[in-house]
Amino acid sequence: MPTDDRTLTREQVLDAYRTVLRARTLDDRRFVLNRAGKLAFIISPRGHEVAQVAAITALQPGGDRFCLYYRNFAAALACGFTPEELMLSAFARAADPSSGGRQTPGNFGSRRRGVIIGSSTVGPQIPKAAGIGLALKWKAEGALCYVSFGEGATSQGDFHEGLNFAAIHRCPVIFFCENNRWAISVPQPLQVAGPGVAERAAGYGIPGVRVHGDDFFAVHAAVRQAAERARAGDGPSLIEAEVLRLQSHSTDDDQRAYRDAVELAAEAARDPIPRMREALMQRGWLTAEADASLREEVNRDVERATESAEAAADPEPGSLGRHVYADA
Amino acid sequence: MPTDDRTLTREQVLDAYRTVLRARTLDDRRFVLNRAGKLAFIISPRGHEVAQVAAITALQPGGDRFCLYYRNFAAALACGFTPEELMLSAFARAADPSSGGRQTPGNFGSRRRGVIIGSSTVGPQIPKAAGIGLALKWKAEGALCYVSFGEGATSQGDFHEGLNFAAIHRCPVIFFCENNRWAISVPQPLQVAGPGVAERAAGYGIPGVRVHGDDFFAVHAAVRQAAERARAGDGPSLIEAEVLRLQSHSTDDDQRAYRDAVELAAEAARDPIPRMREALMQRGWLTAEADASLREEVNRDVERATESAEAAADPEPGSLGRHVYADA
Amino acid sequence: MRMPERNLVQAVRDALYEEMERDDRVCILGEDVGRKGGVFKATEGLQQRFGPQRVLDTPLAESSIAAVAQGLALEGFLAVAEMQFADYSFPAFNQIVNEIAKVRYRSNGDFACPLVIRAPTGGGVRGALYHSQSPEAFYCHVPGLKVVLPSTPADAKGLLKAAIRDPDPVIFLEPKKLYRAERQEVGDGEAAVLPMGVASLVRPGTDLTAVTYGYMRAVTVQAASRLSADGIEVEIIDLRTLRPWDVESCIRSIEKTGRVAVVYEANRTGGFGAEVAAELAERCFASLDAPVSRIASPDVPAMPFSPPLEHAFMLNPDKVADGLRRVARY
Amino acid sequence: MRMPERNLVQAVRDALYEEMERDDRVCILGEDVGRKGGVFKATEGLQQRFGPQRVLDTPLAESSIAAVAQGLALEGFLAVAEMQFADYSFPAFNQIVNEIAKVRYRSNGDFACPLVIRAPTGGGVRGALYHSQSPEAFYCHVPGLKVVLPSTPADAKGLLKAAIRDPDPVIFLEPKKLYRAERQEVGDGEAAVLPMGVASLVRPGTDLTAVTYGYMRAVTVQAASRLSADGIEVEIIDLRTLRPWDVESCIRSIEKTGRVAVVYEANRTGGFGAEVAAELAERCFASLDAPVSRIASPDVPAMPFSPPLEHAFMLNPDKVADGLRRVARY
Ligand SMILES: Cc1ncc(C[n+]2csc(CCOP(=O)(O)OP(=O)(O)O)c2C)c(N)n1
Ligand SMILES: Cc1ncc(C[n+]2csc(CCOP(=O)(O)OP(=O)(O)O)c2C)c(N)n1
Ligand SMILES: [Mg+2]
Ligand SMILES: [Mg+2]
Repeated sequence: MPTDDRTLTREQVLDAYRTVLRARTLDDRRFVLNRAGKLAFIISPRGHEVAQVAAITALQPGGDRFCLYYRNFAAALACGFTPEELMLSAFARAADPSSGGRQTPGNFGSRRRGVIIGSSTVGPQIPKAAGIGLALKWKAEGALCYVSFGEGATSQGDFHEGLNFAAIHRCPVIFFCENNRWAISVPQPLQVAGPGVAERAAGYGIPGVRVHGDDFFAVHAAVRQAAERARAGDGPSLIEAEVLRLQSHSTDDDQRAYRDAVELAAEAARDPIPRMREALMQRGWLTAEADASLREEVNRDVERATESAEAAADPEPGSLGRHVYADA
Repeated sequence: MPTDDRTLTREQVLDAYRTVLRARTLDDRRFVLNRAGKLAFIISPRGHEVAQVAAITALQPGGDRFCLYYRNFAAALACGFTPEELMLSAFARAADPSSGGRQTPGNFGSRRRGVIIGSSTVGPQIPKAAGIGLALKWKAEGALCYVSFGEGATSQGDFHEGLNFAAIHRCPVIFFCENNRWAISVPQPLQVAGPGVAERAAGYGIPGVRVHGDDFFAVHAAVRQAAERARAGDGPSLIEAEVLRLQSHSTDDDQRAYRDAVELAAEAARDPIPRMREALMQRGWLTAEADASLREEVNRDVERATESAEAAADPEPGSLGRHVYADA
Repeated sequence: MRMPERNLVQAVRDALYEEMERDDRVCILGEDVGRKGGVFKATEGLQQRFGPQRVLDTPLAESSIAAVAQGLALEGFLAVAEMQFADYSFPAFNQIVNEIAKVRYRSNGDFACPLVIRAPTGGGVRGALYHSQSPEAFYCHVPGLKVVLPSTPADAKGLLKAAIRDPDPVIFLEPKKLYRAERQEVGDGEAAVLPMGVASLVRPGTDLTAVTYGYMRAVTVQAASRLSADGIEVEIIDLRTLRPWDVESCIRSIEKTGRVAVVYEANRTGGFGAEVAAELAERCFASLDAPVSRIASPDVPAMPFSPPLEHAFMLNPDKVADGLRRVARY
Repeated sequence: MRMPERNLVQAVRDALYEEMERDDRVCILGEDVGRKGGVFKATEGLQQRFGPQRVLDTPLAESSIAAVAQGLALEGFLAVAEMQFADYSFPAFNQIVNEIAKVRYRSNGDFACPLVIRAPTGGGVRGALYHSQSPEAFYCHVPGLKVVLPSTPADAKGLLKAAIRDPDPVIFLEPKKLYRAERQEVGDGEAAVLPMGVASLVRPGTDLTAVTYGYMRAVTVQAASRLSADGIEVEIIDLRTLRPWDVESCIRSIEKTGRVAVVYEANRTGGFGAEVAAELAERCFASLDAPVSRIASPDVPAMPFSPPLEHAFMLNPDKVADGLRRVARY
């Protein structure tokens, strides 16, 4: 697996870096709002951002389909959600494009962007993506379906059924596992029998690769190759990105209760964002000044997004019964 | 994989051969009764008998646990069900030891024999066996749980969940897949992505082996090795026995409608029972005369079993509501 | 011009055939639906006609069948997924209840999930505990789903066509006991389509209303003839669609008869008949001369294989007639 | 001697603790039940006390959680399996309905399957569509299962202890909104065990009976005080056990009051309240001065996240009081 990727331009990478920063800044802001009692519930992507954005950058938002999961806050930005839109979900406002405030934030959906509405349930998106992949194969327009999930989700029967179906029918699907080694409090050894998630692929006769999730270029290359296979009609791939969960599972959880303090401190020191910045600087694509001004710009965006989302209207109580059925 | 097994005595093998003949003779008899309108529904083990009996012969009926599936007619005999008992199920008589005539025949259960009552549903016994295996591990009495299923069942999410759980907790379980390459009318390529069932094992970090299901000694050796591993605390194994489905799926099916006539004829010529007989004769363990008198004995057994089962009483209508709950 | 005579399973097949001819987004998936044409022959010949893409044999995995159907729906196809038996829809329960039923609601109307899940339901064919269950109540409790359970060839055809055209997910349960029961002239094309949510008046009567559906329709009709011999005329309403169900037609009938029994094949406790009975008891309170009565199967897991036990379990014209008489004589 | 004050989730934990102390066949399994002690802390400290074998963190796979619990039961252990939310019990639906519930029946009594499946249920904690569902009606329709849904710390403790000792599988639903709602003195040991299938009289009254359970008990109590201010005295019955349910206590109350409303948090259509209403309407026909009324949540998939929508969805004392008044004034 190469750690660089010649297909990427400087602009693309800087754009991705901006998205990563936006995700982090928005997330930090959400925690401030949470502590202030203004936001009820957050699932943080902290530690996953680089892998998520690297993966989406290898695909075609608006053309491809994306079945995201609740931790895909950074991926959602990469798919085209704006900071303001994500803040609208956080505040459960009527204008939340995913669900109009009906679902907890993290269940992303936007028809025009190809982001398929998810649920909070762990796993069901995996065979659903196989079905979407089948449809895309029939349509033969070169689109593929990307589906992401944690390593905990791989324990569900639906993981197996989805991979088996997609592999049999060579559906253009990328199964992207963000393995942070924890499913809430359950560590990988109690979750995933055997060597790891990537090794499950061979049983289905499909490629399975493991990448360092903090290496933007490695993740991007793995997804790009899987995308090429998918678009060439060679079927699905399984990618396991090793990432860190730098926050507790959610704002309802405190991982210090079940994780080792030394390990937590060691992981905190391995934040993938500084690593990405360094890689860009080494390439001469980013200077300290450019980074600083980018961060300022991102801060301003986030500020604006927060203000306008906070000021936005709540759903009308009378809309409760709408969209249960088409006619309602 | 050795094709012989030094741990087997001549008596054991001849006993197994008698069981195989009993299964076949009983099954033939069931079809006669079915055509006469006396039996409603049959799932035939034809083609699977040798593999089933070889597997059970490597285990401890009465000590180990057995989660059988509906095609395990020969396995049930090997577990200690008598011909008469199986005929009692076929006729749905009150004295059917599995369910008192409540379930279709083929759902075997007998607490004292360690045969865990199954259902007609494809797949759920697989994770259940993991749970039984966990209990047996806790009890530490050296017992293991054997669970069998067709290759079609491997598509269920429950297959994956069961293997994952058993592998994580090193449960003493033998997962035994009888791969006849058909699930009713669906052939293996539309059922099992990738090279085969045995190859799924590696993803869970457990041994996976494929054996010729018509080779009594090979199947026996594979199961014996898996049993040794299980009893030694080394966890589960997955065995894929390649077998032939020499009958239609059930008496509700006619496989000539969807299978190639040439292939069917070729398979019919590969009946595993003559092959087992030849292997015994080659070893000098069986003569033509001994074979003939064994068959006569089996025929008499089957005759007696059929008569007494047919004459046995039906369940009382008033017993319909019993055993819904403990108190009823 | 005489219309062709069809039994219920043929009518199902015809509906699939016609809808696939009409709209090439319609496709079929499930276990054994292809070359074999389904274990009950509901999809016979369709793969030969429409090819293995539009009539797809899936792996033996109901959760993925529902999930794939949903994926197809999200991409604009109209999938008709078969569950080989309604008893085997339970591995797909999460996909149906948490995913399919809630797509439209949870996306605030941005996505829809039009698809049909067909499954043979009910007992009486010696299918025993795992080929006889009547699970309609589970699906009727799920906002976002529609549930259809027809009892005649023409209703099956007309409602399946409607279900395929419906913008929302429909659970379509087919009483397997009726698959080959009786033939009936069945129309085709647009004229055959029936509206969902409209009950049918099976038999007019003055003394008592029986609300029923599925196989129990036929049983209730037989029971009603027995009561007729005693001078009691039963009005029989076949709901056909269970969610939404046609409460107004039932109320109109009860306002006339003053008495009602709900006859259903499922286990009594918590069955869909409880919903019907509760609603009618409330809405018809002032018209009722007798309590709303439920005539249903006993609360044992499902129908046993043994004929005497099967008989003991299953409602038949005698048992239903007894139940109806009790209501009439209250 | 004063008994300790406990909230509902502490009472659940105490019941588990005591039963594990009493009988070493009792064990716990589920997602995050070990080191973390469960997402609601219902198993807090139990792994430390009883070790990782008896308090086992499972993979994230509900079907296998139910299946493993069943395997343990078949081998003589008494497993208490946790589904992290009742909404997430659906992947296990096949194991629960087709396997666990039918073990005893299908083996003609040769095997039994005593186990408990615990799950937090219901809404009101901003859990949105997938952490707020009230799926009790699904399980109440399944012969072979028992279903408990307590509403006070003492009931939770007493009934969980009974469920663990019960020879049959029990679905034990805990209203998460009440986990930390109020504290109550709760006894321990044998004296704390409560019988299943017996309702409790929450409030005596003369004018109207309200049959309820779970979180709605508290809401109904508040509603009843409002009616009391108008001189209408509501008798409140908390069913506590839904299958079997205590129909006799309800009938006795209605014979006195002549009026009844069933108050439940689940979606109205096909909810367990339909069973209660249908049965009471039939059995109490002669005593009723008003129709049996159902006061339930609207038929939308589940409670939305947005506070105004959550409020619009959820029953509260005002809405329940309105409903009760309508029955009283009929
Ligand atoms: C079917 C189901 N069961 C349980 C849950 C509760 N739950 C939410 S997230 C989670 C852990 C998921 O872990 P993983 O898949 O590794 O993803 P991560 O959160 O680590 O990114 C659990 C148990 C759920 N949402 N759905
Ligand atoms: C959950 C479920 N779905 C569908 C069925 C219907 N069915 C019974 S057997 C069978 C095929 C099983 O094939 P396989 O597992 O290969 O076993 P084989 O019959 O070939 O021995 C099917 C689809 C079922 N019993 N259970
Ligand atoms: Mg994880
Ligand atoms: Mg097979």
